[in-house]
Parts: sequence; C-alpha cells; structure tokens
Amino acid sequence: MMQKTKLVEALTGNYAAAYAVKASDVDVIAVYPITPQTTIVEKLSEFVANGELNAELIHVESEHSALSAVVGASAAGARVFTATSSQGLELAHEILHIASAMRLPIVMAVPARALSAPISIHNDYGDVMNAKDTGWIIYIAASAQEVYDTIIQAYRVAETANLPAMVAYDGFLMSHTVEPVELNDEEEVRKFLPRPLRPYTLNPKRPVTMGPLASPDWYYEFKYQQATALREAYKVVKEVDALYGEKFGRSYGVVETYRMEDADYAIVTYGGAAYGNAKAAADMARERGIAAGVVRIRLYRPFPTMDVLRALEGVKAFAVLDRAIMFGSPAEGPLYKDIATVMFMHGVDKPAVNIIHGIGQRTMYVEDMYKIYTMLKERPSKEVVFMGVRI
Amino acid sequence: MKVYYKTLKDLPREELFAPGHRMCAGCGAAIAMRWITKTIGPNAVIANATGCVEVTTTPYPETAWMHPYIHVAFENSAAVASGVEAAIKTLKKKGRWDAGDTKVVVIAGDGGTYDIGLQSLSGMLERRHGILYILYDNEAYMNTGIQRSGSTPKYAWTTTTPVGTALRGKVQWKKDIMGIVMAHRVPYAATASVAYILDMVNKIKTALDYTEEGPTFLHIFAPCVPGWRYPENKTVEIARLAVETGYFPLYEWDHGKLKLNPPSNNHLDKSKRKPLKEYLKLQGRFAHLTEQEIAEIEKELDAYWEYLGKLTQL
Amino acid sequence: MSLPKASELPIGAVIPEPGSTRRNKTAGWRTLKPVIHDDRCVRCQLCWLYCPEGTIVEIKGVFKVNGKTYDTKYEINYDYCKGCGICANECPTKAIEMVPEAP
Amino acid sequence: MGILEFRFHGRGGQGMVTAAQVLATAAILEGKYAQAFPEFGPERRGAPVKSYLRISDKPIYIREPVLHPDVVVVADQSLFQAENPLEGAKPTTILVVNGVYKAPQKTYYVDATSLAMKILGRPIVNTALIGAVVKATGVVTLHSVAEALKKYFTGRLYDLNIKLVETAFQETKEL
Repeated sequence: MMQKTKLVEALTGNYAAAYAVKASDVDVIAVYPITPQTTIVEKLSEFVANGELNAELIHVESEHSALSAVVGASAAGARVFTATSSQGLELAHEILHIASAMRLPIVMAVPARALSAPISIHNDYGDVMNAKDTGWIIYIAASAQEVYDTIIQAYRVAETANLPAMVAYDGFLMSHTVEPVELNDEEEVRKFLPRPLRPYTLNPKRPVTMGPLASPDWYYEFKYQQATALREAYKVVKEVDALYGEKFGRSYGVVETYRMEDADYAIVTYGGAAYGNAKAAADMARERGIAAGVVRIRLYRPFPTMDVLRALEGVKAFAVLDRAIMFGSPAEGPLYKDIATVMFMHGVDKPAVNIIHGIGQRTMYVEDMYKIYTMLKERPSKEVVFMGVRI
Repeated sequence: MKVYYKTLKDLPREELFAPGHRMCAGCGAAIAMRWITKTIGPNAVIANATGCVEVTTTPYPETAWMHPYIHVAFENSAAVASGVEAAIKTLKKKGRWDAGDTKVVVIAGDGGTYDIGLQSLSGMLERRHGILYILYDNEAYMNTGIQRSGSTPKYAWTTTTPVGTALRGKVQWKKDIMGIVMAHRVPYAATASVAYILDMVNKIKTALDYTEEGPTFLHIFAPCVPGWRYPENKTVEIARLAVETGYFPLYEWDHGKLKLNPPSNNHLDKSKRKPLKEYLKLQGRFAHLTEQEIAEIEKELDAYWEYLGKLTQL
Repeated sequence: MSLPKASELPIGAVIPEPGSTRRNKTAGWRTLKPVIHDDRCVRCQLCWLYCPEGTIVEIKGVFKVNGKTYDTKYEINYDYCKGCGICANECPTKAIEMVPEAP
Repeated sequence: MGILEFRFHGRGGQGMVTAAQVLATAAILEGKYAQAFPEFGPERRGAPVKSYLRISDKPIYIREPVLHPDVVVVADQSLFQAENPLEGAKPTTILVVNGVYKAPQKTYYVDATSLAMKILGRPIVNTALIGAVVKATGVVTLHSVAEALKKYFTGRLYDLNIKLVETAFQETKEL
C-alpha cells in the first residue's frame, strides 16, 4: 500500500541516514566522529536529545570500540547502528570480521573516504573496498534517497539473514549534498521491520556462550556456514527490495542499469558521483552516435554475478570504473577484478578496460566519462587506465 | 566494603562455573572464576577478553560458562560490555527485556587490561557505564606463552624478558593500574587475592551493587603455575605471601576514600610485613635475583607503601 | 567419530549448552590424587574454598568423627580433580594426602 | 525548465554553503528537484570557498561541480582579486554580487554587508544574498525561502534573517 501523503525533505546523504535510523527505531547507537561521517552522529545526537529517538547513544572513544559496543548490544538483542569512514573503518576492521562471523544483524553507514597517507578527507572507495571481503552485506547507494531507503531495507535483510550490513555512499559528494528525500511514515517503517526472534541472544534466562574457541575440527564448518549465508543473502536482499517497493513505492534492484537495452558500450561503476556523471556521459555519447549505457553495482556483497552477466550480455566492450586502488593487483580496480572473475568463470571473452578515477575525490568530469566511451569504441586499452591523474 | 558474607558458612554453595575446562591444574585464575561466578549469581552477562581464561573455558562445542557469555576480541571487552549494558538499559525501557535486574561483568587478564585494552577500559569508566570490570592479574601474557606485559614486575623472567648477561628479566616496574582506574573517579575499585576469598567475594558483591552508580573495578591477584614457575600446589600459598609481604596490598577505593583491608591494614608499619624474599623465593621467575636486586625491589615497594599511606589520609 | 556437518551446527559458533565442559572429565590429568582422611578433617572448608575446579563436594548429613558430630563432610569428585594438590597444601590438619595414581 | 545551475563564491564563515542549501530546500519545498553541495575542504574561516546548486523540474543525477553556471553569486568584492568567479560563465549568465561590480553579464547588486550589519549586527551576508538571488532569478518564491529558513534558524534569529531576506529582495537592483 502506498502512503497517502508524500513527505519530502531537503536532506544531505548523512541526514538521510540519520532519518532512516530514527524511522527504524534503533535501540543502541555507538559512534565516534570522523569526517565526513560526523554529521550523522550530530543529527542522531539531536534526535536522542529531543526525545525523537528512544535509543542509548554511546559516545565511544574509538571506532574499534564503536563496532565492539554494537556487537555487544546486538548480541544482547538490541537493534543497533554505527557509522564511520576511512581510518575509522580501518581501525574497526578487526571487528568487521568478528561481527559477521558472530552473525549479528548490525547496520553500519559508511560515507566513503580515501585512506591515509597522505591524509585526505575526500571521497574515494579505498576504505569500503578494503572491507569488502569481511563477510558483510555491502550496499553502495547513489542518492540520498537511496541511502534512506537502503538503511531501512538493510535492517530487514540483516535481521532475516543474520548478517551485518554496510550501507556505503560517496563521502562529501553525497554525504554533504542536499537533495530531496521522501520520508516514509515511521509507523509503516516499524511495521516493515518486525523484529524477528533472534536465534541466540545474551540473556540470563537462556544462557549461551558466544565467541568460543574452535579447533581445526570445527572452525572450517563455521566459515563455510558463513560463506553460504552471505551467498544466500542475495535472495533476501532482492525479496526485501521488492517488498519495500510494494510498500513504499521505491526499489532499486541489486544492479541498476541506464540505457543498457541496446547499448554497445557500457561503463560499470558504483556510488553516486561516478554513476551520475556516467549517465550524463552516456546521454552525451548517444547524442553523438555511440550506443552507450551504464551499469551500477548497488549490491557489492554478495556479488550479483548473474545480474552483471545479464546486464553486459549485449555489449561489444565495457569499462569498469573503479574508485579505489588495490596495490599490486593484476588490475588495480577491485570491481574490475570481481567482474573479470565473473566473466572468466562464465567463459565470456570481450574487451574490458579497468579505469581508475576519482581517487581522493579527483573530479570525475562528464567529459572524462565520455572519453571512456570513445576509447571503448575505437581501441579498448589493454592496460589499466589511471584517469585524471598527472602522469 | 559492605559485608555480605561474614564466615565461610555464608558463602554461596551453588557452582556456576563448570568443571571440565582446560585451565591448568592449580590455576589461580580458575579459583577467581569459580568465586566470581558464584558471587555475581546467575542474573548477569559476562564479557570476556581474549586470554587464558577465554580459550580454556570455551573449546567448541563445550563451555564452562553457565552465564550468558560473550567473547569478541582482546582489546575491547569493556566496549563490548558497554554495548551490552546499553542494550539492557534501552530494552528494559522499551519493555523488551524479560530477565529483570541483569548485571554486566567484564573479565579480562592483565594484557587485556593494562595494555591492549586500556583505551576501551578508560572509555567505559569515563562514560560511567554500570559495569563491574574484573581484572585477573597473572602478570604476563600467559596465553601466548609467558611474554612480558605492562603488569609484569621488574626483574621477572618471561620469554621476552629473559635473564641474560646484559639484561636480567624485565627492565621496567609494574604499571599502577589501580591508580589509573581511581583517576577516573569511579564509585568503587578494590584489590583482592585468591588467597583471601572472603575478602574477595565481599568486594565482588560490593562492586556489583555499586554498578547502580557507575563503573566499578576489581583487581584480582591470580598466580600462574607455568608462568611463575612454581609447583602447582603452591598457588594459594604464593598469593597469600604476596599479601603478607606487602607485595600485593589489599585495599579498596570507596567513593574517594582509600582503605587498607586486613591483613594489609597493619602493613603500613614495615615490620609487620613478612620479608619480601619469602614471596620471591618460591617462584622460578625470580630465581636469578641477587640480594642487591631484591633490595632494589624492596625499596620500590617501601616507596609504594608510603604512597598508599598518603592515599589513606585523603 | 563423525562430527556434525556445517548445516547441522548452530549459527555463529554459539554454544547453546551452558556448563557443557562437564562432558570433559579431567581425571586423566592427575598424577597425584588427593585423599581426604575424614578422621583428621575439622570441617574448616578451606579445601572446598580453594579448589580451582570446584571438585570438593560438601555432603550434608550427620557425621560422627572421633567423638565429634559434624553436619557436613567433604568428598572429592575424582571425575574432574586435576590433582593440583592445593587442597592438601592448604589443609591445616594435614587431613588430605596426595597419593600416586594407580598406574 | 531544464537544470538551472548556480555557483556561489564566498569566504569561509560567510555562509555561502548554507545559502545554496536554503535555496535547494526552498526549491524542494516547491516540489522541484534540487542539489546543493559545497566544494569541500577542511573548513577554515576566511579562505575562499565555493558551493554549488542545481534546481530542476526533473531528477538530477549529474554530480559534477558547476562548470558553466547560469547564476554566479559573489559574497565579497575581494573574491574578484582572489579568483575568477566568472570562470566558465556564459553570455547569458546572471551575476548576483554584494556591492557593485561591472561585468559583461547581466548583474544584480545589493549592499549585503550594510544590510546584514544593520539587521543582524554582524556581517553575515548569506541570507541577504538569498533575497538578491530570488529577486534576480525568481527561481523560488520568498514564501518558500521563509519556509526553508525554518530548517536552519529558530526564534529571533529566524525573524531577523527573514527580515534581511525581504529587505535585500527589495533593495536588489539591476546594474
């Protein structure tokens, strides 16, 4: 059922995240400030101070403790939230693995930011990409509206799959950009998030031990269990997105495509700035006679293998625009490596170029993206292309 | 401290820490765990830091714990407990906590407290969470095989402070963890020993009750058979000598007042303390000490007692 | 022994059975075995107090020893006793003797 | 209406990021699409800063800085020495400036500093320039600006800023 009246607010990506947390009736929040995540913390503090959100807000002394505290709170049965960026995500990295292995439905927002050194407060996806293989469900949103919708969806997904979920988006380019965001009726959000009975919680009435020591006879089974659970979460993500669409009128799928129906050339990317500007470039390219399209990875983990294969089925060549550098890799782009794996496993052999751009928020001009299309048409590079850098 | 148990007859009989765990024969920490679990009673959640106790009590698919128990990592047990406490608080407010007045207790070793866990401990104390944090101190990283920690005393042998020709055991003095905790102005902090169980359980109970006001802290001295190199039947004897020689004084910090507990309350007068040698000589980790080195340790200990004496005047 | 499959295990390596180390009898750890000579026992409770394993069992009843009547008696649960000997070391009346385990 | 693109030039502390956000909020309240974002850096008082605003009837997906603005707003005359606020401007670009500046393009001016001093008692020119932008472009109504300002100011500060917007609106003139 659709809502009767629309409530549209002008919100930054970070405020959209905070509004989603409020709507989701979160119980415990533990956060430590870091640019560009800070305004989420500020907004949530305001909600709690005004009594608009009935939650315990723990102002921890580090991101490591932020994630540790929400692990404890989630284990005790609370619905929890945390958020961080860049070095904060790195500091918490140890606990990322533990949170997913303990199968706790934590939701974390990550306005993505470049990693030190040199220190940069600006946007790229070095932080998120370094966390991509820690067993979390990872969404990368492309608008403030999607940040809002995805955080709400993430609670339902996490609490169904018993896995933590990360909702990433461009630091600054989205976290600090005011955009229209349609807010849901909070009562309806609460109905959408019914708090399913958790398999195990810390409760003296039903004492369990969490986080034991596993010998070689047992450890592998738990890791297999975890790998399987994350693969199977794909279905949950899709179902929840569809249900959310039915109820609130907005859904996104796991992979979003733009003008791909008849595209010969595609840019595959993630995040708001890269996707938005690639769309503008595809329009430009089509005006100039190139059948261009864009594929955006919304669900990064578990990887939407078949959706990517299908999206790129008809193209003659494609480029993967990555916003992070995995040093020393055969190709430095993390998404490129994933897509190359998909193509190799499925016997697809077509020109595919890895473009690196937008590192430390180097401006990705629409014109740059247009050049990717002409390059794909004329002579796809065999080498990784570091775009926008002075070489 | 409030006296909940006057004699051994009053002590809780029910065992809430199952045998069959893999802690060493004669383990001092095992004695502490047994009495911690009995004293806090069943309505408590335990957050444990990585360490000897953690690995020996939770070999999947078995657990020695009868409480709801969580271990996450080494350095963050205070942060994990902060989350548990916050969760219980808010779930209670929202009518979704069905276990009544549940306490939250941290159990961590000296590595997880003095060193890698100090930051999260400080955060927990500063934020005034209603949590009882219990440190079991065996004065080194025993779980990884006896490496020096911030708690290891000067001149003690460990595998990373070997006794050689240039260096003779640990070079630095033991960190004053109680001083650090007291500086956070917590309602209650106390030292205790596995040799003085009645004193220890009354302190556990007192500290647990004071969590209504904020964080409380217990520093329990727990000898380690392989790490300290002594025969396994000597654990309690050594712990007792640590107190009797003044090496590990029993005291409590109760709302800004420091009070020495028996028998340490007589030990401001040095002549009432047994010679330190009696404590040191039972342990292989101190076997290499010269008279001069013992004298140096004694001097440092005297200075510490002088400092404690001043604290009792506050 | 065939161990359970991944799909048969609780998620997240949770151990749902509290106190389950009881399945693991540690009797085999002992080389020396404590034996309580009840006639020398004065019921001071120190062995019960200090046992790291909680293996000293307090039995309620009426016990006449050397003309004295006690309402308790202490026994050892040899299933779990690791033979550390703290009980014997602490016993003020030397009522506990450490004897070699039968080979 | 296609996308209308604005570029605001100011110095840290003059509130040009907020000016763009208030106008975006006003447009969104009118049911339009809008996007406002600063050129981000460690925020320091006095340093030149830019912020960007796009307003459209259709969803906006481009996330490039505004390179060819339809409207340029300059908070401080000295910025013409520090940088070129008219970089990438088109012949049709409208300039809205605090004080008088002669540009080839159509220019609206207002003495925002004096008005701010008189009404707020402080030289914070952003809300005055919002009034000037509304006068120069009509992109949103004064009513929507008043509604939008509620999200940014409360109480007496709100009343003063509304007064400043309205006064600036009246005093803004085409050069």
